[in-house]
Amino acid sequence: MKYVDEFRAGDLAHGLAAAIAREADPAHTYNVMEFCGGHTHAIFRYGVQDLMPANLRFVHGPGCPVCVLPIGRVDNALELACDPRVTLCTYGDMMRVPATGRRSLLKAKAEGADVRMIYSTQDALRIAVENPDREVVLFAIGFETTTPPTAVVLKQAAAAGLKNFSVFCNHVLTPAAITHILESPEVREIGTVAIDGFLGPSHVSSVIGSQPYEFFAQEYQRPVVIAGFEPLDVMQATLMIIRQLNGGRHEVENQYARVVTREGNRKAQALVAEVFELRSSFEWRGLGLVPYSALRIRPQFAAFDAELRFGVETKPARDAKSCECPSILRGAKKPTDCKLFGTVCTPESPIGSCMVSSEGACAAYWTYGRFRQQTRPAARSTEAAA
Amino acid sequence: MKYVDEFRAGDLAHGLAAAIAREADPAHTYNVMEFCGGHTHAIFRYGVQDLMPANLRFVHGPGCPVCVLPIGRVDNALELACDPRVTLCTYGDMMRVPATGRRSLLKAKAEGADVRMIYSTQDALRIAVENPDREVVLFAIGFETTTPPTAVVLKQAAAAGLKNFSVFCNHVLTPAAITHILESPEVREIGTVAIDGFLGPSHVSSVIGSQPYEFFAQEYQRPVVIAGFEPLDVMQATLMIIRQLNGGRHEVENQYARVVTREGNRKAQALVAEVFELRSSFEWRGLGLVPYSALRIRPQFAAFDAELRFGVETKPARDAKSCECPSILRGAKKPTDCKLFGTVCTPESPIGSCMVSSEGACAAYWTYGRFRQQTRPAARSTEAAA
Amino acid sequence: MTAHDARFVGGAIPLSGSVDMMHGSGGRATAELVQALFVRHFDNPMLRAGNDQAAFQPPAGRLVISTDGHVVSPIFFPGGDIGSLAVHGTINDVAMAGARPLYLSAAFILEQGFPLADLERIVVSMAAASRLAGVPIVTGDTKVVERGKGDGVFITTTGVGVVPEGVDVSGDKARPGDVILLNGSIGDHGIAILSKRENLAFETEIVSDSAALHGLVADMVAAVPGIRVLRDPTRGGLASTLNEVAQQSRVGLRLDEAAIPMKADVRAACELLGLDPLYIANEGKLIAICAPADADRLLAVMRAHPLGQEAAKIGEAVADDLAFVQMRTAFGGERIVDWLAGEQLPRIC
Amino acid sequence: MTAHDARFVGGAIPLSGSVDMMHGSGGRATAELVQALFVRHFDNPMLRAGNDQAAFQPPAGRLVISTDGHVVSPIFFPGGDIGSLAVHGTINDVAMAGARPLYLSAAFILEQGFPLADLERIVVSMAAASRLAGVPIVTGDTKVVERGKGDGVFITTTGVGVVPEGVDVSGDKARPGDVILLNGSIGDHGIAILSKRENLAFETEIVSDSAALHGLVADMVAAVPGIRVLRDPTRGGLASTLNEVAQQSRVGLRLDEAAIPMKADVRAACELLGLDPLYIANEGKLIAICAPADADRLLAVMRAHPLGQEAAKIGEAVADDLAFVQMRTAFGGERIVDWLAGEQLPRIC
Amino acid sequence: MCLALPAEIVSIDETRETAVVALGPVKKEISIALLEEVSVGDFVLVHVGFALHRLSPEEADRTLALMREAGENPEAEFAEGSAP
Amino acid sequence: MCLALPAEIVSIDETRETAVVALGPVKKEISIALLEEVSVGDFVLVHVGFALHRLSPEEADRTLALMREAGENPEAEFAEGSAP
Ligand code: SF4
Ligand code: SF4
Ligand SMILES: [Mg+2]
Ligand SMILES: [Mg+2]
Ligand SMILES: [Mg+2]
Ligand SMILES: [Mg+2]
Ligand SMILES: [Mg+2]
Ligand SMILES: [Mg+2]
Ligand SMILES: [Mg+2]
Ligand SMILES: [Mg+2]
Ligand SMILES: [Mg+2]
Ligand SMILES: [Mg+2]
Repeated sequence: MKYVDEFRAGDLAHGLAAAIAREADPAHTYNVMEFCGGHTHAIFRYGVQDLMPANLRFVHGPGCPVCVLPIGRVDNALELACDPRVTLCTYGDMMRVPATGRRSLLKAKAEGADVRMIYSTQDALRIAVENPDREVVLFAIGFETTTPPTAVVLKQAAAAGLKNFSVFCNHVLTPAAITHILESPEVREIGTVAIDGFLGPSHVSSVIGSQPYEFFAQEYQRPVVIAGFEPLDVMQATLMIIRQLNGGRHEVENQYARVVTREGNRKAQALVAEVFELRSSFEWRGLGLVPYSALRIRPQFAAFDAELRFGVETKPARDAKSCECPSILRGAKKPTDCKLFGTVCTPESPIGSCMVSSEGACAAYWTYGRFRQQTRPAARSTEAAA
Repeated sequence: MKYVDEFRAGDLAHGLAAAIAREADPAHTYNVMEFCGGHTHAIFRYGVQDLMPANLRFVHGPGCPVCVLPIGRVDNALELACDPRVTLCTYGDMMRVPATGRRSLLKAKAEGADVRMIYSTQDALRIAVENPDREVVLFAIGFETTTPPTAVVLKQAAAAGLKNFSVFCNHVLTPAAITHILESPEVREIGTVAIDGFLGPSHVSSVIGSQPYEFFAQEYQRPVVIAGFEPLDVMQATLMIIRQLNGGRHEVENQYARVVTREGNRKAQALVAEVFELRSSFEWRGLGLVPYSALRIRPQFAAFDAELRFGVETKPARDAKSCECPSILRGAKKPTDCKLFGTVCTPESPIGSCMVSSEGACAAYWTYGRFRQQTRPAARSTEAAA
Repeated sequence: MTAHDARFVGGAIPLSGSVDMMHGSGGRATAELVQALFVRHFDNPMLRAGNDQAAFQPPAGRLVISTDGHVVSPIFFPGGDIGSLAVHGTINDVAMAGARPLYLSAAFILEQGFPLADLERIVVSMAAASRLAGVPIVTGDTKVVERGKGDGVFITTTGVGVVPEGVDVSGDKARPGDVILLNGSIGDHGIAILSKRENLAFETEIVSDSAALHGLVADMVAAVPGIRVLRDPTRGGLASTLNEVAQQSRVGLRLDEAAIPMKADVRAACELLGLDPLYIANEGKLIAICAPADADRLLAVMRAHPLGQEAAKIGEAVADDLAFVQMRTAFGGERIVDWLAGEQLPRIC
Repeated sequence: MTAHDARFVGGAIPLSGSVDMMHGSGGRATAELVQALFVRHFDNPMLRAGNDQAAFQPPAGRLVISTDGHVVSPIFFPGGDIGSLAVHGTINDVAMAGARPLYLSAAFILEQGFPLADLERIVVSMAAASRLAGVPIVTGDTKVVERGKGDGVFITTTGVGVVPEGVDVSGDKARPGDVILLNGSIGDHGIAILSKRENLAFETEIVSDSAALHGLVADMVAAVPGIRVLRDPTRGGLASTLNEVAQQSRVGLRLDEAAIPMKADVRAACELLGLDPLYIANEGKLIAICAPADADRLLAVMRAHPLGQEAAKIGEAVADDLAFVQMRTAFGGERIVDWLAGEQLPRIC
Repeated sequence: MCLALPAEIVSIDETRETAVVALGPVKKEISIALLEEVSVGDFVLVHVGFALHRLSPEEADRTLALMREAGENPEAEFAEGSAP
Repeated sequence: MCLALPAEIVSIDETRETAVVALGPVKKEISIALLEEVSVGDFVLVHVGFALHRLSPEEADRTLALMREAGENPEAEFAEGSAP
């Protein structure tokens, strides 16, 4: 596959690994947070960590759109799904996300709720057109990548005058969350979090561009390198962060220049601005309330807003007490530090947000990376060393 | 079972058979029509014909409520069943009745229509109460026995102010049909039909009493004996007809005195009169249009009339051309005279009305009685002789 | 493994709640379900081996194999459940060759959302039935279908058995003059099921006759190795089973209605619903056809067995090219006893 | 019989239209369906005998029995259908004991309303697969469930086979140092199925690899009777199958990602849907584990067979108390290859 | 047509206008909305879950007697009482 | 997050704002409603059935070149062009 396979080539990996090993200062520890689950996934699936020196540690951030949705909103989606009039459409990833009482959309479906897995927002629209007697609700989630497709379908529904289609909007914004990680009061409670640099979102940035990170890099004096999701992208961007840190710089750099520009996709941005407006605050699972970090449907499209149509009220709902996700998402703890990891909390039956999607830190750790320390006593990886 | 087993006792049967054999005049043929399928069924299931002399022949009448419903009305029921809003409730017997194009409610159900088999009209009401979002239609069929239960449930629905319940009324009246058999112009086309006497309806008469047959017996000079549905009842009533014929009488007699009175069930009659009114004419499958032979829902209960609620229009629909039911129902032909019998037309896949229910003449003949002539060459039965 | 290791190998997936698509995915959830339910309750070395098949050294003799899917509704009924039924049904089909059943396989098709507690109850019941019969369930399979594409649980069992030397039972062996024997009252299973159907609900003390008949059969073939036909009149009832045999053997069969054992409850329920008990399903009954000379001995052996105490001679085979089943009614007349036509629906007329 | 008689015995029930409850009633409609479809197409003496079981004289040797329920959706897919799959699936599970499959049984659970034409197409396909494989379907069963309580058709097949003298294959026999072989590319079946699912539809030339592997296995056990493990990586994919074997044998397994054959279409489709090909189902693949000394000979035999032309060594067994499956990635790193967790859903992240 | 059976009333629920009837050992709840009055111990004719009419034990006995008579005494006529 | 892949446009339906893309040998229909303009032969980033952005072949080549360089020449700095 062109523009895919080239960026997974093992031979180039060895060159990059050698460069990183050479350039990483043995006197320092490099804590690099990959914000995106896409990076987390690549690191574990391809074994990138094995190619890193012991003093380079990846901190797995909150960047999985499924994991960050707070329990209260998943509860809302469940309520909608259990309304006998409603056909709830959502992406496959959302099906297993645990809500209050370990319920999930998959379980609701098993109990008879009409929940449909869609591949694209267009599928939801088609289902609404084909089932005029059903209230079709798109349970819309995700970052800046999935938001424009939701905007498109909302405009199409409005143009067609569809009466039985609405959107339960849960789109969130990544720059606000990245900022929040270094700024929130919770960080102080958890303890000192040493994050030296950030791998910036790749596909999100294809829409919003690299510009939105510039304020952050300056304000918090941390390098941000927009990085592709292929393993060589991650390695090259890591090298770029090391070089910035070694050189005392804190800039926004763009490793993923083949897709990301400074300004992003203007047409998509305009569509989003037309249909959505900022929420003053929104809860992120594991992070708590984050100001100006989410979108809601504008009044012009109120007829298609499921929150209004069905009087959705989000009640506060707590995550499991022993779940260490908040600390893990900020880099203060590792998945194996959690008492529930692998016993009560597994991908088949997740407790916390980090175990939900294959991009969550706990899930990736479980699926691809656990127990290197036991099967490979030679401590090359930071997990083994920790 | 008390009041059942006594009337199936083989020893009494032999006495009655001997009496009939003695009293039946060898110089005469006795053609006795049992109007009711219940009698037909008893005759075949218990082998009553085997106990009769060769010159006594049972002519199987049209008295099966399922068989007499014209195709057009079954088509209507199918249309209702296929309306996605509708849950159609009906008795098990109706499920297999063939409509135009050999469709049936059973097939519609197989294709996804919401058709429910009920045991009692009360079940239909309960389904309506439990499913307020469904249009529950009771496909009501039958003679004077099933009509009062429909009346009860209509009054209950009205009292409860049920908004989602209605009745598709197809109740028919037996005296009109009996009269019609001897009077209709079709009889002339078919040829001379020699019916010497009638076994009168048993359970129908428990509701309407024996009085309604008196005019008929006088007008057409034929004996009518109301007979129970147990085999001994049939035999005793047959003996009573022979005696009337031998004595030149043509009266209404009541063999089924343990249940039937001259006036019937006044409370049930009043309920029926309150809820239903006469139709000026109604089609009977196999008989054609019969004047004043059916009921419709009175205007006071129009809100519960499915014909009005769903704008039901009954279109003329033809039975299969080669089906001999019209002649069989009038005693002019036997089931084996039909070219389709047993080849194209079987109980699994009936063509005409007489093959539909196990009480239809063709079905009873097929299931219990066919081919005695082949396995028992000694011609004791009239079929063999014919 | 240390406690610490176990934690990394993966905690048990909770076996509470209901069947999930993941239980049929072939992944860890499937493996855990199989271990926690099937291997645990059916418990035998072949199943514990964990292979996709069971291996065994067969005894000498001809083998038989038989399979049946079980789809009963309701799943739990008076006198049994789909699990015990699935064990008995296939044991009986194997036994109807005169064979001794050796092993069973069980394939489950589960509907998403089916309560795991109900599944466990069924598995426990199967395990008990299999143990009591001495026929272990040695291999199996589990699939899960989406809600609305199944009906709780379907169980297909397959059995293998071995036929004793000198026994040759088959539906085509009935000869004119042969005697038809039945081991007890008809219709119990079907009426027990119907009594629990919504809408039809009526009160009766009838329980299903569901039972494994191989012990009875073993006694019968030991006493009369030349027994000609054995068959269990399950769905379609006595009437359909006899029609099958009549056609296979090209003989007529004549029944004596008065001789057919039937419980008062079954008769009454059939009258109430307009059903004919000859077409009602049985799950612990068999018909045997043997030479006239063997009939009394066979009847005595049947009556000596707990499952044949009410055994009776119910008719005989006659020469008839058309292979009709006919019956002398208790009333004194004669009638054909046809195949079940369509399905039996409760009727009003 | 004269033509006149035939008319009284009952005309054929039309086999047009769709499955009706009466086809499962056990009455004449069931008998006719069985004759007109199953007996006619599967056509063999044991089935024609019309008994509720098949009897046969087994060859000498240990026997194996295996069963699988088949619930695939869509029922017809590129490269096969539920019928051929049901034949191949059970033949393969029997063959994975190193055995020669002898006979199959087939139990159908049909949904009311399923087109009879589709059923016939499936039966014809099963018959062809069974004939080509030389493994006849000798007994069966048919049940019908109400609409909304099934999914068109489910088929449970059970197979019996005989293990050649000296062969002893089992999932618990892998030893550290043993070599893992695979007979061809992974994921073809699962991707062919997914490509036809509504919503996911994509264009690919991939067809299911559904095939009967007993011929290949016969060659393999003839060349290397001491072969330790055979298993077909069906649902759950290569990853789940290897985890099963690792746990049974209490060894670690190490794969070499670059050595695992995979078609470009499968790779691309998996990328598109966010799926991992290691977890995608196969229906014509097997893994074999053998002693290192036997590996080259076994590989050569596999490559000489039409169903093993792309056979490859894909890894080895290692000592590991935790019985992990691990993989050296094509990229150069290492990862655990876990059981499939939950079920694989197409994902956006 | 009109499958109906005599069954004995074993209990009555006046408010719901229902009764439990026994048909041999089998019991079933039916509606008695169509009957003027009915008592435990009465036999009623049950059709589609409704009692249609009471059964007269005296008439039943009389009918059986007549049947027996007909068999025994070929020339016996039916009693006048059985005419409608 | 945000699973997305570069795929080549093989045909365009202007009226429906859709295109068929090829990912290796696999083809799929997607929406191009989010792109200003796009031509057959372009590579686009596909996410949940939508094209999010065009891919620049030149930048891809440049990135690969830099990767190769880093491995070969330990001291090579990244070209200015790759900064945002
Ligand atoms: S293992 Fe589960 S409970 Fe523990 S931190 Fe991770 S997600 Fe939370
Ligand atoms: S056999 Fe069928 S077609 Fe012929 S008269 Fe009877 S019902 Fe009509
Ligand atoms: Mg069987
Ligand atoms: Mg059976
Ligand atoms: Mg059987
Ligand atoms: Mg299996
Ligand atoms: Mg269901
Ligand atoms: Mg198997
Ligand atoms: Mg298998
Ligand atoms: Mg297998
Ligand atoms: Mg069977
Ligand atoms: Mg379905």
